[in-house]
Amino acid sequence: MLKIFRDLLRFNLEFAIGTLIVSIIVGLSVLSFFSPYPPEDIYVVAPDVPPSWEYWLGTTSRGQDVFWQMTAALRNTLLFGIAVAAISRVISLTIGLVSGYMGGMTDRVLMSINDTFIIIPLFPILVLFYFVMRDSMSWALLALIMAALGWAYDARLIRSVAMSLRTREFTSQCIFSGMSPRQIMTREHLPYVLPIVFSTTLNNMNWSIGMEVTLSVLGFTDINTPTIGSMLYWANQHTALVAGVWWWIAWPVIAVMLLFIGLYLLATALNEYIDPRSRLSRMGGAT
Amino acid sequence: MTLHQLNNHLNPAPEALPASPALRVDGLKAYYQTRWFGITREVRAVDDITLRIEHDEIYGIAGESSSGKSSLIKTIAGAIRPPLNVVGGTVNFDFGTRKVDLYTLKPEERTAIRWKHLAYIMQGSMSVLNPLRRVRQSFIDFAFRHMGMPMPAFLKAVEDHLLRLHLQPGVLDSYPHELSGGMRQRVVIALATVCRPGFIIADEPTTALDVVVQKSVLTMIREVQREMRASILFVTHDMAVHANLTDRLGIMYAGRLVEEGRTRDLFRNPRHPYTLHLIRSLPRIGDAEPRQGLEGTPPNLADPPPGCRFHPRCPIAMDVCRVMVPPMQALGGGHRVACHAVTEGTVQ
Amino acid sequence: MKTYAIYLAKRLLQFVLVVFIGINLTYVISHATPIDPVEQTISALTSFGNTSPEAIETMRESLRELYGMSGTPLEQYVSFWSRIVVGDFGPSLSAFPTPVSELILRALPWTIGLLVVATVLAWLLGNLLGGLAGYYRKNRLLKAMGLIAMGLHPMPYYVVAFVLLVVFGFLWPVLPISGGSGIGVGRGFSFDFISSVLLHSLLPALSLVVVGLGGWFLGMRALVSNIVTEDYVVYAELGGVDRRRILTSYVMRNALVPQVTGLAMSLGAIFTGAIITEEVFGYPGIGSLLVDAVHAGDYSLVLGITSVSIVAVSLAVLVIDLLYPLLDPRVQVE
Amino acid sequence: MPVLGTSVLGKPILRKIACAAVALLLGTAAYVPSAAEAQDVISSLPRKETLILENPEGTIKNAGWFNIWAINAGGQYTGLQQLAMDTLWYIDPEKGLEGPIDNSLAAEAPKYNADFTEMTVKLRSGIFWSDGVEFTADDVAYTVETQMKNTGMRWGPILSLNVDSVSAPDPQTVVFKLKRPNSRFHALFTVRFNAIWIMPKHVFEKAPDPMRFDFNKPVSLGAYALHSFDPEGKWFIWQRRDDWQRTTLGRFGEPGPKYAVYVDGGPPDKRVIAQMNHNMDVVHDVAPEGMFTLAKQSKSSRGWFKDFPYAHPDPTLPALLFNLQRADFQSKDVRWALALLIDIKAVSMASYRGAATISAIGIPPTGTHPDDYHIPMQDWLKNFELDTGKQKIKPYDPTVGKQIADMLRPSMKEQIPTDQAAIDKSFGMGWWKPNPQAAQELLQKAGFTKRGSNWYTPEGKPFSIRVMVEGESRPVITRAGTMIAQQWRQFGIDAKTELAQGTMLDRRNSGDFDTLISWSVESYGGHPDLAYFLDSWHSQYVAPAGKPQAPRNYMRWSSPELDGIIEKIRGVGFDDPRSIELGRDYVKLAVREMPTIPLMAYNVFVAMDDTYWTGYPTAEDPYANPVPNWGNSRYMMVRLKPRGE
Repeated sequence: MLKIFRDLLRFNLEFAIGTLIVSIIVGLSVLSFFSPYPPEDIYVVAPDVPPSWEYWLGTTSRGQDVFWQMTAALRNTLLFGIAVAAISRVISLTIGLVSGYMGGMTDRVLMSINDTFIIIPLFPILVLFYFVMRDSMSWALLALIMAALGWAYDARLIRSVAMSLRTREFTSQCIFSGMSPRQIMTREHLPYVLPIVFSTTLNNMNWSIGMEVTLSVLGFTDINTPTIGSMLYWANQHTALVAGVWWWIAWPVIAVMLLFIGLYLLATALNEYIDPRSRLSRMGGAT
Repeated sequence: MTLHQLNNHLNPAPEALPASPALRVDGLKAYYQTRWFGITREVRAVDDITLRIEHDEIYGIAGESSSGKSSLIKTIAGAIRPPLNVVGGTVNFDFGTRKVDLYTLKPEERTAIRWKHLAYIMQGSMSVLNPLRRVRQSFIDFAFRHMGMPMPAFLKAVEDHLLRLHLQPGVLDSYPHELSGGMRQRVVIALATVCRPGFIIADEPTTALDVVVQKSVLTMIREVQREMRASILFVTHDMAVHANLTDRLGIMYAGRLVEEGRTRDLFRNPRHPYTLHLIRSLPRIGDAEPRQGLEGTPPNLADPPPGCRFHPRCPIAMDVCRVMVPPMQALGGGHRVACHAVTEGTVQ
Repeated sequence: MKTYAIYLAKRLLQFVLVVFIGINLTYVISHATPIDPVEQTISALTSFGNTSPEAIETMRESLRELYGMSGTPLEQYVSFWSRIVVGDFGPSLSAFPTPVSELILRALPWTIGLLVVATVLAWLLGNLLGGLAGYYRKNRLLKAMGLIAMGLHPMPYYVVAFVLLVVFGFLWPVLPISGGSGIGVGRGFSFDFISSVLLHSLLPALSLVVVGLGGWFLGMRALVSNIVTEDYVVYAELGGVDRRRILTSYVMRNALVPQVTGLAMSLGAIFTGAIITEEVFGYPGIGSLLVDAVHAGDYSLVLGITSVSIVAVSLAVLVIDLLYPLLDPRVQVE
Repeated sequence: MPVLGTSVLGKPILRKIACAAVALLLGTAAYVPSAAEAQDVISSLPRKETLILENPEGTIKNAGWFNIWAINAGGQYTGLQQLAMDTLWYIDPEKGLEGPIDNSLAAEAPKYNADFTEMTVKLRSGIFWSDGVEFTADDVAYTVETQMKNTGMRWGPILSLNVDSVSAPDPQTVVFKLKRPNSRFHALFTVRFNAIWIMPKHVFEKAPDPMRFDFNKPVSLGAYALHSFDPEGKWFIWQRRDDWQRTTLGRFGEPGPKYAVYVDGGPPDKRVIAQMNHNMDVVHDVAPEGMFTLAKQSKSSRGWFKDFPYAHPDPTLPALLFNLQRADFQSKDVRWALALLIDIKAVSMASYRGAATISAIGIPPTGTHPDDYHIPMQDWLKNFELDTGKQKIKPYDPTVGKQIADMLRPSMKEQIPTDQAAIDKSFGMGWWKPNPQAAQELLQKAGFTKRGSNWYTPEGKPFSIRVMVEGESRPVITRAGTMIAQQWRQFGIDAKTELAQGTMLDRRNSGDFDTLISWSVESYGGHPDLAYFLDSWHSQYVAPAGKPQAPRNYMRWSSPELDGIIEKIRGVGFDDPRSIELGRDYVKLAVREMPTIPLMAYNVFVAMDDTYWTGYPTAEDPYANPVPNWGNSRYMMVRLKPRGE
């Protein structure tokens, strides 16, 4: 595992850049634990100070230090993405493996549900959820809801792999040796789909963070918790853009863009690693 | 003995012919060159090959897998793409009406001779047809522009060609996945020969087929050759196929030609220890125990052994084999071999 | 033909199932909304105005009656389905006597005109360029495009839209930043109106295409660079088949098969996309109508819009499913 | 070495694509100059004759609906209520063109009989609908009768509650017979923000159902008629009537703008940008920062005040409303403690960047109110004593307004007035001085305890308060809530803001909140009468917990003492000086009980651009309310003049 990591780092430029970016972001979010100010509090420093020696990235119109605010925001945003990805992976793995392995009626019913989740308009449902949950709509709950809504694509992917695994000889062998479907799925099939799960995790994080940013900016989440989205929300509240407080918007946008690019590069590199065909074509050794 | 072989018998040996051969390969070198983050790797897949193929002749190339035979014929067919690059030597064809030096041709000229004069049956013919196109479309894509006739006439010609090869014209309306393996292979051969090219390169066309189908495909190739009097360069690792089909045979080992001669001569009197090994590994009826394999593995061509590349596995290797590359030596009757032992007369 | 009929029947069944589940899900969720349309109406009427508490009570009662909010939940559910199968969504509650269908029909052309066109445009452009980039791997221009696509593709749509808005609406104010057409421009088939609509759609469309393009570009490039190593492409090249023919009929055509499925899937995201686009650019359409309906607790309208979107998207997926065997003859019609 | 991957054939294709791309770019670029013009919104109207105003309703989803008497099917502030409607009287929150009260369709003030059961109104003659039909008393009677018949119509319930019968003895006289005495019945026909508008009988009587009639195209009684509108509800264009002299506004001269356009302004950023590009003459409201930006960067823009704090104070009083039906807020000691924990200076800074007009008492510090209430009550406030259980304190600090002015002066320089009267007018007078010690004592008196750094209720639960705010649509209020929650949190109370967004109205009405920043006090501004809001605070209207509460007693305060005051006001006339005395009694009661913590006037940052028009109402010339969705903003039209070349 470590060796793969080292090789990827050495030979895959995308992986290396992705790792660098994501480490910077993670590093920044870890810094949030050393913030001199409580991240929720306002008017702790002079407002509207442009980037300077004292305040590296400037201060907001709410009297918060953009740098420290951003570290907390990145931390919460990242945690959010990880939480959504983790929960939705469990769902999509279960549905995908069961559907692919069982086939028949089970498959059809599960895939109908699956397709429903792909087709229903997500955004209004999230907004409605916000209205129903209100104060209890903490980021943890939002993560849970997003996970419950965001597994369908990947479940389909995993299902297709599981379907092909079902026809392999080793599966029949397992059946003849008396393993239960659950055992076959968890012991035999799971390891095959894990690499896919890993690369979809990163893409799912991108998706969920993007959703979170959008929802927060429009004010449909708990805006007391600093996240990249809620930072932008407050900046818009203070018309920071036209008021010339560009640093309040620019830094979080740059940070989140970097995070997206970083995660995406990692996902692509991993995908390539998983699919040897594209790896070969990169090495120029195809055919 | 088939009529064809008899025919060969009556004709003079190739090197006696004054006219230019159908294919002349001289000192051909083609290496896989990879550069990856500053590390250059070179694999000498085709290393200094010289050979001639006459008109109206089936020339076979044999060798283990990864002996470079596939790379060689790809290079001859001009079907290489990076990282396999030609680093030296020439490939000259004589199609009767025109002579070409393959690697000095402009790409569009090369495109022009393809299929009209030079056809290629690729390894793994099962997947060489576009799965989303009907067979008829493939014939049009490949051959229409060479035939110089209007579409209805062209299609008629294709159907006639298929009929000649005992194929139903109905296959034209099929998608490749609707055809059986053997049928697909025959369609590919029909496709390769529809323009009646003077030179056909076939890379393991029968490998994936079962024995019965294999036999019928080989019969088909032979019939085509006889009818069109084309030259065929035929590659397979299966010595039995060579014995049945080819007129002359070249043996490759680790990117080099080690022995060449009339197929019959080679089977009767193999001079190179590697050839001997290949022939001995053919199963014969009545064998009591399994054939003995050769010890060791083919060499790593990125870092080939010095001297004769076969020496690490050669049962009769001598000191000279370890330092000096054995030169190709004519033994008469078109029989050539590159082995120090033969030169020094230690083997007969 | 018989197998295709079975395939068709199965797909149709699945379509009906998905639509049924989807509409029920939104029914449950939209009825769980804590926003009471009657209270919203009353508040809108009484804010700033002179009111008396007694009058409010009377009004509350008459509105409840008017909105048809009486009956048990089961009765309401049954009557909902009996109406919806004939395409009647009832009156909107927040725009009272106006039928939901009228509001939807008014907004739908904008959404379709902008989002569907932009999505398809992004798909076409992305696949074309991505295909070329996969085929001509050495081309500098296409390589640069690949880098740009890689940077843009993972961006959340909101961020891109916001940045475009800042750049073209504020820093270099050359494009209109809100509305679907200019103020005072009369409707009709006139140059003024059409050019105004086009101009207003430029920025939102650009944002959609920019975001959409990258994904298709990268996907197609990866697909094509795999396909060019396929035997049949190599063989066609060796066979001297016309290169344009190879590019179109061998490489692009074959790579498009999975991309078509992707297009069907991305149509599903259109309605979510519509909301954000319309919010950011103040563009008229079904998205802002939906947000408005959610805010007003107008569940008739919410249900109407989501039902239309569910049916439309499922239909798109169904059509593509049905066409799939034509697209890829290898597909076994189960 | 030529290889298969690239080929000569490929390049022309690429070149073609590149050429096409460049051509496309150039084409777009060529289009851009005209695009720049296109951003100057209006192409079809002469800009110099057009006034563009923001409609804060945003996009109207059912734009083709103009029946304002039906329930809320369409837009109201699209120019419809401002320019097309008219009714009997208007009352201005400021000075008015000729005094705050204008007899509009009525020729004179209402005449009541002795026991307030009959009201007679004389109407003006020579007023015409825009379709040429003359306005008469029949229209007024029809308006009342039609709505009484349909309780689903907007003013149906309130009219049927009050009116026994209405008659029009002659075309210029209307007589209302009331079901019960009501000294302020005429207020229903008096525009503060809006009022019962008069319906065109000759149009509506042809409609089969007045509730399902869209009234498109509307027939105006006002000086403007509908020109055109966007079916998507983003803009509405009104054109000055050729016969504007035959409308009630005609008395004041010709309205300046030939066209008035009400547009959806979009988010605050876009509104600021629009005005900077001179594409929006009157912006309804922006965030304080937006106003500062406009004041700084756009020479032609100004607010109500020429300098800081710019904003127009609406006669509306945002306050922190307690849900008095919740156990934690039953005790006035708790409410007072929470008030003493608020540092109003910080709240003013956080919400309005200091541009707020604070008020310690439950009356908006705007219009004529300071003269009637704030100034005369200063001494009483200064001497007001509060018993914390351990000590007696005088919590009022009369210098807070000055302190805010002093705090702002270093950054705002000469924009900050130094004159005490001016400071009082712009920043307000005094407020409660923060006093954590007293707050602690008060909480303990109410049975609350402090363990560690956290407060617990008498039941032993953590003292947790949610401050509900509306969110994006009211940024200033949202920020005030955030600051207050932070101040409480720093004291050891688990306080947090809650964004209600679209559920705000529901939750406010149904009492689903701990505390809320909103307004339960709205007044005339230009008239001292408080019945407008106070009458609804009578305990008879307080709903039981869980049931919806009618406006405006959202905190559900029931007090027998207050009921007494309200009943006394009902018995005195609208212009009776005794009602001011009773109003002061209400103020004193509210200070003692603290049912809401009054904060400040609702300051609206109306931004006006004089690039095309001059003569806007301002603090120096307060002839009308500039806030463009108020019904009485129509008076602005007659004073606006095109800027001379």
